[in-house]
Amino acid sequence: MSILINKNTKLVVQGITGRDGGFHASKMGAYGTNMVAGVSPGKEGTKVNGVPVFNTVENAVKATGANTSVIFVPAPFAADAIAEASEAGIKLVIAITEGIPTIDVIRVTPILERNGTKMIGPNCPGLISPGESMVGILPVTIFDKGNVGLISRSGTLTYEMVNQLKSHGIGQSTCVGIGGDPVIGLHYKELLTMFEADNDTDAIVLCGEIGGDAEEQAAAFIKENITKPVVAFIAGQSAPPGKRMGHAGALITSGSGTAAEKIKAFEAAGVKVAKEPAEMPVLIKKALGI
Amino acid sequence: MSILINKNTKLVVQGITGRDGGFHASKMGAYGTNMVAGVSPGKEGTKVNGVPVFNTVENAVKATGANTSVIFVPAPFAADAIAEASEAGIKLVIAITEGIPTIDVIRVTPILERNGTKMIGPNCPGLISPGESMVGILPVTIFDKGNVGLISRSGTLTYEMVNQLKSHGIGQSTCVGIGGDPVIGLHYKELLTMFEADNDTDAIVLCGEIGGDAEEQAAAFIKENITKPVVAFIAGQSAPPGKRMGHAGALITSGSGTAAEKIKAFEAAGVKVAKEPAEMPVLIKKALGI
Amino acid sequence: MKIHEFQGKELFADYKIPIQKQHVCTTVEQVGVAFDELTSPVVVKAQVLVGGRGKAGGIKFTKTREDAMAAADKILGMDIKGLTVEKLLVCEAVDIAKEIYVGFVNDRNTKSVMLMVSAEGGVEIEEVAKTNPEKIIKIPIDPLVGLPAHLARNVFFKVLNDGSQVRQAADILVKLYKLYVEKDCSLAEINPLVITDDNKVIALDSKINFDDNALFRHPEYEAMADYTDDEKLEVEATERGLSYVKLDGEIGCMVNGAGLAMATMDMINLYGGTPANFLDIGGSSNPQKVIHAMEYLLNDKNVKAVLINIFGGITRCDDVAKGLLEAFKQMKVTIPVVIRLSGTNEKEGRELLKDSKELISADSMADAARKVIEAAKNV
Amino acid sequence: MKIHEFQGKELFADYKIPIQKQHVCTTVEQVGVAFDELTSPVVVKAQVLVGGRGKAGGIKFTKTREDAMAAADKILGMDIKGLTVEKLLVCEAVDIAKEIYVGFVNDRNTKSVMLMVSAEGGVEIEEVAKTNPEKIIKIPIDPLVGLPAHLARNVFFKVLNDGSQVRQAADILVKLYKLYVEKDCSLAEINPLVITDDNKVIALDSKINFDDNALFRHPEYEAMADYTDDEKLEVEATERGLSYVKLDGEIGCMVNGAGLAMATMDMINLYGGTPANFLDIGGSSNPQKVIHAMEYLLNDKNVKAVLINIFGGITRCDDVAKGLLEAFKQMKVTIPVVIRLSGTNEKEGRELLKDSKELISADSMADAARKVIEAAKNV
Repeated sequence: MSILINKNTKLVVQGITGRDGGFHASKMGAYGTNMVAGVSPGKEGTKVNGVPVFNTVENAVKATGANTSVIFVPAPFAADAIAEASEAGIKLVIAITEGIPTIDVIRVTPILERNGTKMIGPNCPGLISPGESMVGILPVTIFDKGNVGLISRSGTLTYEMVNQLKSHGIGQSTCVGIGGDPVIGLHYKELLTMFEADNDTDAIVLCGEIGGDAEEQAAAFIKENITKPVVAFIAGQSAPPGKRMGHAGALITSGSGTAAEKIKAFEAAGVKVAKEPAEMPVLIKKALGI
Repeated sequence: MSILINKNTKLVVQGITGRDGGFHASKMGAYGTNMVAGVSPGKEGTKVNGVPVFNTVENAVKATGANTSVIFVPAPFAADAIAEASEAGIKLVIAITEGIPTIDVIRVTPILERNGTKMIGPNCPGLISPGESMVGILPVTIFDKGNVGLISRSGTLTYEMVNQLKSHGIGQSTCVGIGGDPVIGLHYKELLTMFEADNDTDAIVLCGEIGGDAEEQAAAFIKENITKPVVAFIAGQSAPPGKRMGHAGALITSGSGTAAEKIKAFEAAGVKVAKEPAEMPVLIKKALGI
Repeated sequence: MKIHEFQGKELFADYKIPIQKQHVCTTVEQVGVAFDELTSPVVVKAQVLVGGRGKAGGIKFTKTREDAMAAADKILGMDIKGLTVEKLLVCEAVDIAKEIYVGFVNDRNTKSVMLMVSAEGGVEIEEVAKTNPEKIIKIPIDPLVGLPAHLARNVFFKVLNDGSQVRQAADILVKLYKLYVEKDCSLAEINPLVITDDNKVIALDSKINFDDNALFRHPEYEAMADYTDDEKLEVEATERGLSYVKLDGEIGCMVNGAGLAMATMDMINLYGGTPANFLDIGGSSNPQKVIHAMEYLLNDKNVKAVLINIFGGITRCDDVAKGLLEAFKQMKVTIPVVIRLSGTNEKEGRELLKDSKELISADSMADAARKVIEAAKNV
Repeated sequence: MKIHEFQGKELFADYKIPIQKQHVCTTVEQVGVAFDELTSPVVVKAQVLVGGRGKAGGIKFTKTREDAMAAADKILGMDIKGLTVEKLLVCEAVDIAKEIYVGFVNDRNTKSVMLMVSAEGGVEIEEVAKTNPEKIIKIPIDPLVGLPAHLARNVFFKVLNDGSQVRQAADILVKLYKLYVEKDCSLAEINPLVITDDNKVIALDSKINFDDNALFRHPEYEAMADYTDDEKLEVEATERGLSYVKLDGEIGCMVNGAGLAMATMDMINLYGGTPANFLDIGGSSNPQKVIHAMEYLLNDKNVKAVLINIFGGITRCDDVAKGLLEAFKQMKVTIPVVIRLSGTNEKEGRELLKDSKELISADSMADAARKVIEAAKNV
């Protein structure tokens, strides 16, 4: 098992004829992700790397039964693409696109809700269930199948963490990059709940960063609801207030959203916090008793 | 029994301190309608004819348990007042106000739907369950308790019909003026279904008029779903096309929505159509076998 | 309220919907000047608030200045379905590769703004609706979500194949919806929306109606109104709280309530007369309204007799009676007036009018109809 | 992106939110002229993009022309939290009966625009949030429905009693929401929204931030920007596809990915160094970006050593290596540069750099941090 994506994932790539969409579609295909369709308005009837292209997600879903979509559409049009996927019956949307205006994401949220569509991202690297499926832009070679679930607001920091785990022989059930924007789809709580229910996950890595209070909420949620061991890491301890640190969501405002508060919240909830990436595999092994 | 309103109706009057609202509130009160509250922003704590006034529908509902609202708010603010009632938990809104922009009614419709609020009107005279409750601006003296349900797009035409019935000793279970606007709340279908289920209703009068195809749809619906006798009347047989006949909805456009089509549809569905108001009681008596 | 093609296109331009360069002319000379500023061939189009201009000869394609002026001379002053052409729209002709229809309308059944798109553009959509309804794609727009670009694309991919054309058309549709909602339309059509030979998508015509109920929040519409004489009367009546529609019969009617007013007209017809108008004095009890109403009836030269049918609800019969007495003081009434008063304060009303020689009393609608038709015959 | 109080109020005026008559001045003389055009007393307010002006002496009430000019003289050029005052806002003082707080912010948890209203107006809302959070009413706005007038009234009746005040305030709130959404704000506050002695409701201050992600659809914002020198560097970096934030430490960092960049800064701190900047070169593999990035690091006089930490995903290590080689050709590097390359095309990248004398190679983040701190000590 794994969460969200697996061998049954039927993926449609929105923006498949774009530079990024095309490149990463080939990477996903090479990994074995079940890519059934691409969408690019006006290109229906053509193929990209053997994947049939449709004018609309509606057509793609009708023709192929696609159930998952990944968005490589440029920021000005990305929220509309997300809505299109949701309205066409797609149940999981992974929005890679960076720089979508927050109000656009806010507006698309109730549409996702009423259609029962889950979203990962936007501004995320996607997710991988090693050995089964990868949706997004993750460098697949560093991931190994294993029993640790990972949730992260960051991309390359995730790779660093996974690399640290790999160096200790620890593989992953599913790794999810939830995205660095202020408003995103699935967040810690939902994913923690999924990992808690997943038989193949024995421990969870949570990589947070400054901005907002999602980590504090996750800490409280873990204390009440999660029985599997969780180890956290928080990036941005040395970030100054009032400055956006790359990610639109990584911003300490009015002195709240600091790394210190988040670490304190996790420790108060009994969640171990790694001081540096290299400490992560050590704490995970301890948590797993190996 | 009766439909929609009865002795359990707890009415809040929105716009109670206005000229029309105040006048008709006193009439409704005199008839015995259970008026529990009025709403007028800034007047909370005062009373109008003994009815306590609140700043908001929310406050009125909390304090009095009001479940029905009647709207006397001027057209520019009426749709907002309807939404306010719905969001405050009111389950039946009667919108008397004339001249509300159609797009405002369209916009408030999904809000009513998601809150499970029914609406009568706008641009309607309201409704009465004789002997129990009257909500609106109906001249109560002409109505008698009885076994005929009445649905009408018009106000004074309803009075004429009721007067005709009265002259033959026929009373009513409930009379509903559904309103003369293009887009309105409850329509023939919903009300026919309620009358069909109402034990105290033995026959139904349907007063339609030109514009739209609601009468045609009602005819088809009656044929399939309604077992009680229905007698119809259609106003506007002599109306020219392209001209709005008083009611915003009474408009023959591109040759559709004519009285002739509607009468034909009723007759094809086996529904008797009165040629003039005086024929209505005759046909009803025949239908009831009295 | 209807507006002219050129006014609709000015709105289109405000919303960045592509239109041709256009000149509005009221004289032949202006058309000559307009021709000089455009590239031939040029189209001269009658601006009248009624459909079927083309069939009536109100649209001409011209290749020379002389042709254009000749066309203008012919069309200006032309009568199209009872309306006189006073304005012309002059614009460059375009090479049309394809014509489609797009429109929005307030839809009663779905309680939404209905999007309509058809590959059958350039012909009367009502005809298509009757003969080939399946050729019109209808989609109710969620009023809270609005019209997202992907929905517009989905629709256009059903009638167009080219990606660029679809994107242009979708962009136009999204803007037209914005216009529709912001400007409180009850109808907004582009027929045809054309794809030109060089793959541009352009609005070649416009048909826009505003929701009369929303005029209060659009003071700018007053300047756009172009009413016929009859419509001016109707608008004036509306400002006085009356609903008035002039017809061409002989029996003037004054009724309270639109439904009852229509039923009264119908009954006059049923009993062999012809109604001269629809007139609803509305729900309030202002005697002044009765006076105004009486003026409309008496100013109509066709009116041979008047029927007043009042069923008092909010309207009080005694108020109507007072208004009538005042009206009779202010104006000379030389034709028969039949009155039927029922409902609220009926007794008081009848009492007030009992000495009035101008009035013939009736007991019911049917009685009133019979009496007024009889009276009209004897005038 | 932040804008000044006076700019926010100009937006308010565009949306018909009542503000005082205002003059923006950059010289003492202009303040004198402004005073003459206003009715005394007059307020002179420093325009700086930071909170706490009042406490810092940046707001003065004046009753005479001389006072006003003296106040202007004092405030112009004043340093407030590191920012120099270059502009003044001059407006009439109002008699305040009551001050409240209203604001909107993009809220992460409810995934909505959050409305905030508090009876505690005129004080720093962050203070209220910490000390008396129950005094702030928070309501998430349904993005599809927007902010209806009744909801605005419902909220204000919790902090105001008078119907007229509530109606005015609700009207302002509905307009502020419209502004918020149409202008893509991430924060919009009126603090205080005041009720004057004569029962008018006026926006006495404005605080508006725009969503940086939405700048592409608001070209008009560029003219409103007032960046500090450091911010100008950041904006320029953004245009070059980099995320750069200048700090005041000694170790320059170049990292791919925001999270890893923060983690790298943290590790420098953890190992006893001080980061000179946040610098994320992003996900693409353009060597030019590496050159630009290197320029920022070397132009910072505080930087004693550089740490390059790349974990190749989309970013290819060989592209980074090529960019570095090019950068070393174009500029003289006199300080130590430690590099850690992992991930996609790591081997090829290392191969390209193996002869580069400027570089110290590291095997891991920790190793790199240790080496760069050590190197910086020896500079």
